[in-house]
Amino acid sequence: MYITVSVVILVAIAIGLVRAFRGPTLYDRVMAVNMIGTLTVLMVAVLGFMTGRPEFLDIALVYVLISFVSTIAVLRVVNTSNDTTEDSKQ
Amino acid sequence: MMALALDLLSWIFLLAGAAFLLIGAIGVLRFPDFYTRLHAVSVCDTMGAGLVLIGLMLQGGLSLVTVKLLLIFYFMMFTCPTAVHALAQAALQGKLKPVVEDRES
Amino acid sequence: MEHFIDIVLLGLLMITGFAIVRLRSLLAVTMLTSIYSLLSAALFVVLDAVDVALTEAAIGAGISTILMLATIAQTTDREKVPRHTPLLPLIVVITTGAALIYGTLDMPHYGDPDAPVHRHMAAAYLHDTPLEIGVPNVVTSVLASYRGYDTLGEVTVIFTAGIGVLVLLGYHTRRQNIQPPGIKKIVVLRVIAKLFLPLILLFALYILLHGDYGPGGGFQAGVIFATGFVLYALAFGLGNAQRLIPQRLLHSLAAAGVLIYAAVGIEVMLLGGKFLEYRVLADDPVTGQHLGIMLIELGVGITVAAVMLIIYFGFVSRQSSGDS
Amino acid sequence: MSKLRHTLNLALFLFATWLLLSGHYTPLMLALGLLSTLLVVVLVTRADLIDQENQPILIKPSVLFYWLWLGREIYRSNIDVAWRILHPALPISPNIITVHAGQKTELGRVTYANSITLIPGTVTMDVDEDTLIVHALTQAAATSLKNGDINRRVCDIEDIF
Repeated sequence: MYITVSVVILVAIAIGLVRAFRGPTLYDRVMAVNMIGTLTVLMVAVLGFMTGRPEFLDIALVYVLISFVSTIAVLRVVNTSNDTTEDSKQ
Repeated sequence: MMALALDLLSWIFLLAGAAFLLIGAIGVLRFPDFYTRLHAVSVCDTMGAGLVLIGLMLQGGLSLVTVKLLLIFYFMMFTCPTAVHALAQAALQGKLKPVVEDRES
Repeated sequence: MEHFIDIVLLGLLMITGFAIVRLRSLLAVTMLTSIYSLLSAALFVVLDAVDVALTEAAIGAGISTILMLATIAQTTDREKVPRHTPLLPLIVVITTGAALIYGTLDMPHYGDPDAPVHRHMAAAYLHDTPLEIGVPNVVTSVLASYRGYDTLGEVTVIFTAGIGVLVLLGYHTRRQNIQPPGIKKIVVLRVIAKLFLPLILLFALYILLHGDYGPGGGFQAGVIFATGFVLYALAFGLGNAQRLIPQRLLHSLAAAGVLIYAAVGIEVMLLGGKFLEYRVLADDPVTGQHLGIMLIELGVGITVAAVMLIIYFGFVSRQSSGDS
Repeated sequence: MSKLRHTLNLALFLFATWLLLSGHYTPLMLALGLLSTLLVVVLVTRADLIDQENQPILIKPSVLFYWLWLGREIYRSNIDVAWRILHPALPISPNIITVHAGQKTELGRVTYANSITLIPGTVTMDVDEDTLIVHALTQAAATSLKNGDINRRVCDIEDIF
């Protein structure tokens, strides 16, 4: 059963990857990273239960905090560099 | 008997959560512009994550594991909207024009 | 069934790798690198390498993304299109790859219980750790005690990297202005950062001190600690962050961590043991090991946190002074 | 005086978090936990971040009621948005509205803004003093937000922050 949930999460991650590749704007990619971050947190938590090792939850906690800070950091940098809709020109 | 019911309930939560995660991901793929996609991310962050975590809490029972899951849940309810808001704000300042329609469904 | 997850994750990693090669916008590439880190961390979790997964989460998805972006902000965000033909590099890469794959043919299969490493090294570590060190997390005992020299070397490498960045980027002691423009606009971030800064710092200390029991230790804790201050700098401005932790203090802390580590080794020698042989630190060898590991983890944590912040401040303060 | 109380509150909250995280209650670990709490409190005080806003606001009963109410709202709008995502015709009508935030404190306004973002179908795009710019997925979501139900409820719990 945990397997089913992890496989669904993997599918969702794959869909998120498609959005990250396609763009079209940089913000879409940051959004995809953010979503994949959430999905990874859940994946790690589910895997921890699947293998019966609850200390995995520490990793999930770290992910929540770290991925938040890096999303914020990305946005601050992106808005100081002016070329934000990079790929629409290609 | 009680344990079985609890188990069943937790599986329902887990599967429903997984379904919402998938729906959110599909929304991120389908929606037409960046701002509308943010709503799909919200679906993932709130309902998907919430239900999966509640399902796991039911499995964990009354233990420190459940407390940690609660902490993850609590953190997510603060960080996820902040990140989504920061994304929208950054895109707005970056002069990304939202698609606005007046067509009522 | 776990193999299935392995394979899917590896496949996703490969696709991400190809996309990174194809894209020319460096900001987009950084985003994909971050996804790559998240995926590989999930893979490490599946493989039961919890400590590595934690490191990958803290460093790959967190601080290195931030540092790469800081670099891009100062240089350019477009990759130069190479003018030479890619044929020669391609041949070199394919030959090397083929040689490496040929090399793996002689190695034991994945998960083979008869592989030499499982029969000798791993067995010895697993058997001896409870007797000699008394720490539930074997990874910590291996890193901090059995291979303490290695770890000392790694900390020195990080320290050297910090010094290298200081030398290259110059020695900025000029104060940034305390109130950056546009601070009114980020009220949400400011309030949430205020709520989370204490929690992130506490969590870093928890990871540092519980390395004996679960995943964690000095490296990860140092990075998480530094991330907390990065959040503070993002929400309240660089000037405030540098007021909170002055540059001079950071420089001393970076050195202090390495010194603590080495001092433990020398103290042990003065007590009659060999370098980094912690068991003589206390009357009971197991307590001695425990104490030694805790002290050197503390040293590692201090150095890593300080160096990460030195690098971050180095990059970002240069950027904002270039703007004015 | 009240600053001291806030500091003590924060320290208690942090130490409780440590105990819940740790799970190892040996004297050594407890002592280290106290030391860590102390270090964090010193750092946070140095950063001048101690005020009523980093109190553990979750524990008070009326806040808990607000969370439950918000949870129900989140559940409802999730069903709605999920239905729209799966609908072949994609029945959405995105629009942007501005709403007034009636809260007096920054924390109240941020609670309001984040509650709006948490509910799928509405995302706070910008907070400018007491005006919020909100992106709504549908006209219906925009209308229900304009009714000001959330605004009123956040104002109600704001008094006890």
